[in-house]
Amino acid sequence: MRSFFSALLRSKAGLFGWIILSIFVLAALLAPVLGLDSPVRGSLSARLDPPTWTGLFSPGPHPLGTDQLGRDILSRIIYGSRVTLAVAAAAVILGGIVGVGLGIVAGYFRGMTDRILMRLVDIQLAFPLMLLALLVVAALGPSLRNIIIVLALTSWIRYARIIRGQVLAVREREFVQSARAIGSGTLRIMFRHILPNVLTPALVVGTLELARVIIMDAALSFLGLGVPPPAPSWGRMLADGRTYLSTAWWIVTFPGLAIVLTVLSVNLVGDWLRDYFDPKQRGLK
Amino acid sequence: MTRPTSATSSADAPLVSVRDLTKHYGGGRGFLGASKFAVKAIDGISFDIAPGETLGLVGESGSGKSTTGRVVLQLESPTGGDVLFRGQSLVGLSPRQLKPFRREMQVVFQDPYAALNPRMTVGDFVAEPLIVHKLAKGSERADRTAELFRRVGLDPAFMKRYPHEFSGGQRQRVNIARAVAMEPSFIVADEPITALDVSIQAQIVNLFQDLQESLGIAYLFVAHDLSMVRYLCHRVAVMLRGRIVEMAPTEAIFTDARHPYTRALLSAIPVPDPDIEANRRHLAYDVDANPPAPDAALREVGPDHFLLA
Amino acid sequence: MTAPLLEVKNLSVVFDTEGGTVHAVNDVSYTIEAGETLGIVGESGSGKSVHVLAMLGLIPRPPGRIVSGSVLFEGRDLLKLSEAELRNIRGGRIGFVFQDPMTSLNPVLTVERQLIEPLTRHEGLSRRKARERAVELLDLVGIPSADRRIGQYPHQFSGGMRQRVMIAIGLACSPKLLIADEATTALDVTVQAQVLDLVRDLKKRFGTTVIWITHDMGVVAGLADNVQVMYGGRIMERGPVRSIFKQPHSAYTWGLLRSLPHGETRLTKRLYQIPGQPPDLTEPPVGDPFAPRNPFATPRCFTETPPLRQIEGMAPGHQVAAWYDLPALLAAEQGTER
Amino acid sequence: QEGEVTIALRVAVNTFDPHMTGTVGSDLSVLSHIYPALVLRGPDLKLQPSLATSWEMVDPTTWRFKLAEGTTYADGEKIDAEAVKWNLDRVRDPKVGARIAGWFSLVSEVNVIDPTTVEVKTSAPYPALADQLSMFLLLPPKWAETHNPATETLSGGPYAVEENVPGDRITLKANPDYWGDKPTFQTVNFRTIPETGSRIAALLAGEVDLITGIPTSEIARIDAADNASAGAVDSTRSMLIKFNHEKPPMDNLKFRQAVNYAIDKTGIADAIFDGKATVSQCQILSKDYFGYNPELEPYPYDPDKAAELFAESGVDLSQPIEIEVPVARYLQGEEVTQVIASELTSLGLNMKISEIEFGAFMKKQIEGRDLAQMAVQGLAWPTIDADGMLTMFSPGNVYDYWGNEAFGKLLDEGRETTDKDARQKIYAEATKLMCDEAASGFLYVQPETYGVSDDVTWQARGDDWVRAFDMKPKT
Amino acid sequence: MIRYLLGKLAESAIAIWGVVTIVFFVTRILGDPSALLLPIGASPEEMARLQADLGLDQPLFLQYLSYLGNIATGDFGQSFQFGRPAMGVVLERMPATMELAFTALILGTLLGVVAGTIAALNRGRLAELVVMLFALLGQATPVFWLGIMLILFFAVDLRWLPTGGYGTPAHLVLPAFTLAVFVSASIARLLRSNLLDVLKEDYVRTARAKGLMPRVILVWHVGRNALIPVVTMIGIIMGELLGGSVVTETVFSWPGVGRLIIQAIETKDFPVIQAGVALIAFIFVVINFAIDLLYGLLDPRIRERR
Ligand SMILES: Nc1ncnc2c1ncn2[C@@H]1O[C@H](COP(=O)(O)OP(=O)(O)OP(=O)(O)O)[C@@H](O)[C@H]1O
Ligand SMILES: Nc1ncnc2c1ncn2[C@@H]1O[C@H](COP(=O)(O)OP(=O)(O)OP(=O)(O)O)[C@@H](O)[C@H]1O
Ligand SMILES: [Mg+2]
Ligand SMILES: [Mg+2]
Repeated sequence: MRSFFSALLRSKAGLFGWIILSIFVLAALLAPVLGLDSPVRGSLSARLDPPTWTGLFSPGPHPLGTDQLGRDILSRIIYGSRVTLAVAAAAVILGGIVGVGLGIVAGYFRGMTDRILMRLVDIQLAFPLMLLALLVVAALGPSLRNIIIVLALTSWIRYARIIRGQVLAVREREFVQSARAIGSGTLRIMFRHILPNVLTPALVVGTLELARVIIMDAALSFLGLGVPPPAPSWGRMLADGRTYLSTAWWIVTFPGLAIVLTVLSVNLVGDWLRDYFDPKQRGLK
Repeated sequence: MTRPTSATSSADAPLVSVRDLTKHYGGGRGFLGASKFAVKAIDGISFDIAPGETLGLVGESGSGKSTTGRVVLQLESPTGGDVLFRGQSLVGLSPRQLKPFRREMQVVFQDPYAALNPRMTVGDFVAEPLIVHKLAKGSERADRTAELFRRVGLDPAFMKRYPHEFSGGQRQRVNIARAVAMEPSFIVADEPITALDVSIQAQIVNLFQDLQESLGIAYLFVAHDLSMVRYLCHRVAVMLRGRIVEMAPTEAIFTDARHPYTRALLSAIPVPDPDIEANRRHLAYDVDANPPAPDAALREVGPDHFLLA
Repeated sequence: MTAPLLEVKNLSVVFDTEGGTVHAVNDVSYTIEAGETLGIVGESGSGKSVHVLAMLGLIPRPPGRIVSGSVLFEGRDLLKLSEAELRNIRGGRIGFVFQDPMTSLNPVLTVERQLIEPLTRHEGLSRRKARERAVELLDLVGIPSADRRIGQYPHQFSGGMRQRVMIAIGLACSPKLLIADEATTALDVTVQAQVLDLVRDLKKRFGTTVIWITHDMGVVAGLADNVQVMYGGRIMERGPVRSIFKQPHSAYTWGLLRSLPHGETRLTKRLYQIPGQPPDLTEPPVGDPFAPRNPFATPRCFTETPPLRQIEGMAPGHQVAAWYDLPALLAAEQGTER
Repeated sequence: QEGEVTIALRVAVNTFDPHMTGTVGSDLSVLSHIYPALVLRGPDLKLQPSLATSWEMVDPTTWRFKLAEGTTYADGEKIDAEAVKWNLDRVRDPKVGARIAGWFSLVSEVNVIDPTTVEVKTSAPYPALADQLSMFLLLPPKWAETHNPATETLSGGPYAVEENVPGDRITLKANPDYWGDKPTFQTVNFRTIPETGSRIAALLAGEVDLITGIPTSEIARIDAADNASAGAVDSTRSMLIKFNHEKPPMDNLKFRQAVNYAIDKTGIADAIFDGKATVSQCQILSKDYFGYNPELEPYPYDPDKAAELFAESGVDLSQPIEIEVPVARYLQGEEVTQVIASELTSLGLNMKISEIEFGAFMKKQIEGRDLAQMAVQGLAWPTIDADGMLTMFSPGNVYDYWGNEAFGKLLDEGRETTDKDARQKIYAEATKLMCDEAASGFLYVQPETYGVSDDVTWQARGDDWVRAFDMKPKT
Repeated sequence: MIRYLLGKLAESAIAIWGVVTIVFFVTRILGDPSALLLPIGASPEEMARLQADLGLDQPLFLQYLSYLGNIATGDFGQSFQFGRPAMGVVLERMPATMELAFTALILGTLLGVVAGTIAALNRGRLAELVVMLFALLGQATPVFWLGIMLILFFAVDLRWLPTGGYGTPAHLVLPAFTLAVFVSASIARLLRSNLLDVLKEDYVRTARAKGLMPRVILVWHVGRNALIPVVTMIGIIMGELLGGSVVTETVFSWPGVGRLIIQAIETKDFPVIQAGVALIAFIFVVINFAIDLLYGLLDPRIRERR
């Protein structure tokens, strides 16, 4: 743990990323105890109120303004971080587990297994992602769970492809042969020897995917198929607020900013983690 | 050759026997029946290794030395021929059936860094065979690992470190510690010193020798450096294009080489002596012009001295 | 005597890494006369590669940094030249041959393209002319049917042939100085022997000056006029090849030579091994870097860095950085053993 | 730019065959410039003569139409009684599979009396036939034998197609051989602009002259621009909360009434629609409908009363109640749903919103008969007659979840008589019954919003028609 | 080589088969289109008749078989909505999609390559920070948001360009740029990391040791090697652009296939969804075929392996 923090302190960018991300995660976790307005109930009389920055020390009732239904935007962003981060994380992790798993299996066994899995990837690649997402959501109905499934579905191939390529290289490394030579079982080789050595690229894909998934949720919301209300997701806020872009800029600007900051911090954290998990970078003696 | 009876000298029974081993890469069924070009990495080789013996394997690069090592260990299955360990055929065994043999046969690779898992502490890495074969648990495992570290001349305090924190010689020691963890009776050493600098080469070679003396390990020792081979090996086999062209006791090879390729090889060894080097003449051997004849077989030309003809 | 072809003075190079500053090359000075072949041997990580790369501005910067020194080549200080001026020298007056021919040749460009690049760059040859010259060069380094093979890609060549291509590139513009960094390490002995024959031949024909970096003492013995032994970023000893091999004055050189098997077999005796570990270059030891592993070390070795100098009884041109007199000590030891 | 007008459509024109589409807002609007209709509905929503100069109901099941003289398609083919008969027969021919066949399922026979007189017989009284025919465009019969009406057109109306870029735009040019009055504009462009914001941008950028379907909150912004203005009129679509009486607690009258009290309709109309929406008068008919009941008053917004009624209803308020709304179907429908849900939630109900795709919604409603307890829905009936509209609540109708026999009887009576006053009285009774029974949650009449450039004037209308002949250049 | 091509062809066929199969079954979960195709008030009998007309009353498996059979002859059936062959409807919209996709791809690749190169060559300097921030924003900005902003600024305020529509090059500028920003962001990131890796390669040192000009090294030695993974990426992006620019098409009223398919999904026009997705898959496969060959051009080792 100490090395974790000392490593963190050494990298300014990593620290910045962790701080931003922690703020979002903390805010999401603590949302109910922060004394915020309800994120789903608004007052029609407070519709489209602009942000009240009457000064830092006497903040008005809606520091970031209200939306088209008079709901407090700050509260929606904070509660929205629960939805958005949960959806994104779940989709990325789900896609990651499936993709990394299949990537390892394909790369390790090669041959027929590989060919079948890679054809699956081809099929999925040839299927326009956005359309697949739309079709599936339209077919299953937009629910939080279905959105996660769809996003994971569009995500696993990237992991699978990249991890497979890495595994093909790693499996030829001599330590894998050495593991076979001592009689290690297939599972042991795949998880103790190969997995840790392909985790870094998986991590990098993961951070890229997280950004993509958040944006994809926004695009699905734009087409009316995103996370269903009243759950406030950032993408949804952005999509719903788009018609008010020129009359009430704050409705879209703040959730947009939240997305940008999250993507930024996730990228920074991803870069940092890559270094952190690389023993070569860690303990340079 | 007379087969020694088990009653008299079981020690003389070969530990490892390789019979007409072949390994072809590629090939397979071609498209529309056309046969694809196949690399005959090894093309019918046979040899025995006695317990406690070191067989050196030398030859041009790409002649199939590493492949031989891998196939003998059943890390790859051969295209043809047989590998016997203590008289039992290993070919075609499932990984589960092979597992007991894995305890007996080990490998040390050329590049000590590539052979270590960069994401594992070296302690875990060395202890892995103990886990896989359920040889020791908990503190006993830690003790055994520490003992292994000491045996190869490493400080057990290094167990928690990662491979990149070691020098080349230390890394190779870690690999050797892992290989001897199960106290095998046979180790394939595939160019274990080529990647190391001279001062470290000596350390590793000495270590091999110590282990052989204390544990009675037999080695298949693959190398380019013939002077080390001469130092370490009891017998030497010379490979060319997937065939063994000459095999003999070490001194016989160095003093009485019969095959022109062996002679060319010997003549090319750089000698660390400017006086000798100044007057050296290298013999050339054009392999492309004189590949080993496909129908040739090993013939005994001297005591235990075989030649492909 | 005329001015030497290359004069390295007090060259020091460091790498700034997260784990601290690596002192890779420490105060290295030497000279090479035109036509001379210098063999450089030494511990892995002793700065052999870095110091030659630094001369031509080829180390990655950052993290690399040249802290001090000058490198006079034909009277000009390479370290003070601009990148553009250096470019004119690299590949032209000074040719390089790197170790691993697989990774040092660009896999996606034809051999022809890679070979004519220095020719069009430095000699201003037209593409056609350059190609003719390139074919000659390949011919020269002994690649059969060069005219046909020149259009192929590196992966279509065997290791030995690739290394010959590397040498051809190094020699393309008839450099005054050829620097070869472990140029034969990846080759098997028979191929290595052919490459070495080639270099010898070239030296004879063009009078090329050569710096040959290797681990293989045998190669040095066969190729070099002078030998330089490096350890811990320093030169430990340098001198004529015979003198170094026959009578090393540095304990490190002596250890190296002793660890080699000299035709003896396992039955005769164990190989000698240098005890201890190489130094940590982030905290270079004071004094003689080899002292902690040196059985002959004197107290002074631990406090004061010995200069490279000629001591009594040494062959001309033979210098050593040591506070002790190795031959004398060895003789004494032998005396006691008897 | 005299003589040219550009109209933005929300959806693309899919087919040129007027019998294969019932979509007024795009397909039929564009085609009505090209093909003649017997009657037209003017911007005042009253029927006007067009091809038919006059018409009468001869008896409750017989209609007679008198056609204009000398009317032809662009290739000279006559638009006569035979052509009308051919078209009505075509649309009813099962082999053709016309999508609008249902409009004319009561038509039993079409007789040509003379070249300019055509008689339509129905199997039962069909008072709305003339209204229905205002949406029926006539193809040239001879031409259609050799051409594919889905992709080709032959003008028989004021305009002819000049260019069609599928999915993007259709350009119409005035038809020089048109038998009626010369159209005002030489060129009419229809551009498809699905995204609301882009539609507004196109208007403000001066690229289009007429847009519809904008959020009411943008009206002020468009008005403020120097080249356009915007407004809203009541549409013929009533928004309501459809109750699923088959699922508890919606079978509970007090509960249903409580819901009606609990919703701040005026608040919604004022805040979400910027006062541009009209609160429904406790009925699903708007003022323009035949059968509208002017006597009814909306349930007032009275949360206390609502709370009381909820308590009296004896319904367990903690049970989850789902409210459905089709996605992107109604003007700000999702927002309204959220307001409704939040108002009901604040009275202690356990509301859950599901936004579902319209097709799935329809399937659930009609085939599955499995609507959630509540569903926000808009209803309009193209003939603007209580008959069609209210039928959707009469027992036996696929849309009905209420199952009120008395209501069904009233509607049957209404259909059997053709006397206007009698019908009016019957529908007044029916609407009152719906209101008292709180058969659904009555919300508001969806405003039809529009924006027009300052170059033209447009007579805003509450049905979906967008036609160049309702427009004039501003002088 | 022939063997390789035939193998590739078989793979492509499998991929397309997979796509048409998936799209068939997923569309069937969408439900019954008859309610949407008929005007309000249609009776259940009318719906049943329409279903029979559309062939949707048959057992699913039989529907699938006849669907596969028809596809084999290039027949994707009649569009429910348009009343004419679905493939015709889709093909009509294809030029618009291709025009937008290719322009965006080329523009985005150019932008991305320039940005990625600048970032890699200015490691640790301000230029890298700026470029990477730009790439990040490109990644984190939803396309519709950027699109609307561009429309408001360039079309409404400045009136330099049309707000949307299709036809002249002016119409193409904003949508292409919007997509290009997105494309360039991923390419810039990928290229930058590839360049940094390639710059460490031994052969780059060799090139420097030859005294080559930086431009030559960058283009010939570094660029070619770093571009190989970018080319794969371009293939994937192309797939995304062909079907996935739905949002851009909507914002800019661009009459492309993506929007058509969305419309078809909304109205459950199965034949159009199927034809559209199959066509996009086919084009994608063809493009990737071409990319495979391009690979060979870039990397002789790959050429050899065939
Ligand atoms: N997995 C493989 N697939 C195809 N060919 C292979 C494979 N492994 C080895 N070969 C080929 O088999 C031949 C023998 O290779 P091997 O590695 O055994 O040679 P070697 O004698 O160990 O060479 P070196 O001295 O360079 O290590 C070579 O031509 C090689 O290219
Ligand atoms: N890019 C770098 N960053 C950090 N340290 C470096 C870098 N390059 C070289 N070094 C360090 O510089 C020292 C000298 O390295 P150099 O490559 O010159 O050794 P060498 O004598 O050529 O060794 P070898 O025989 O293994 O090639 C080593 O300690 C090495 O770790
Ligand atoms: Mg080998
Ligand atoms: Mg080196």
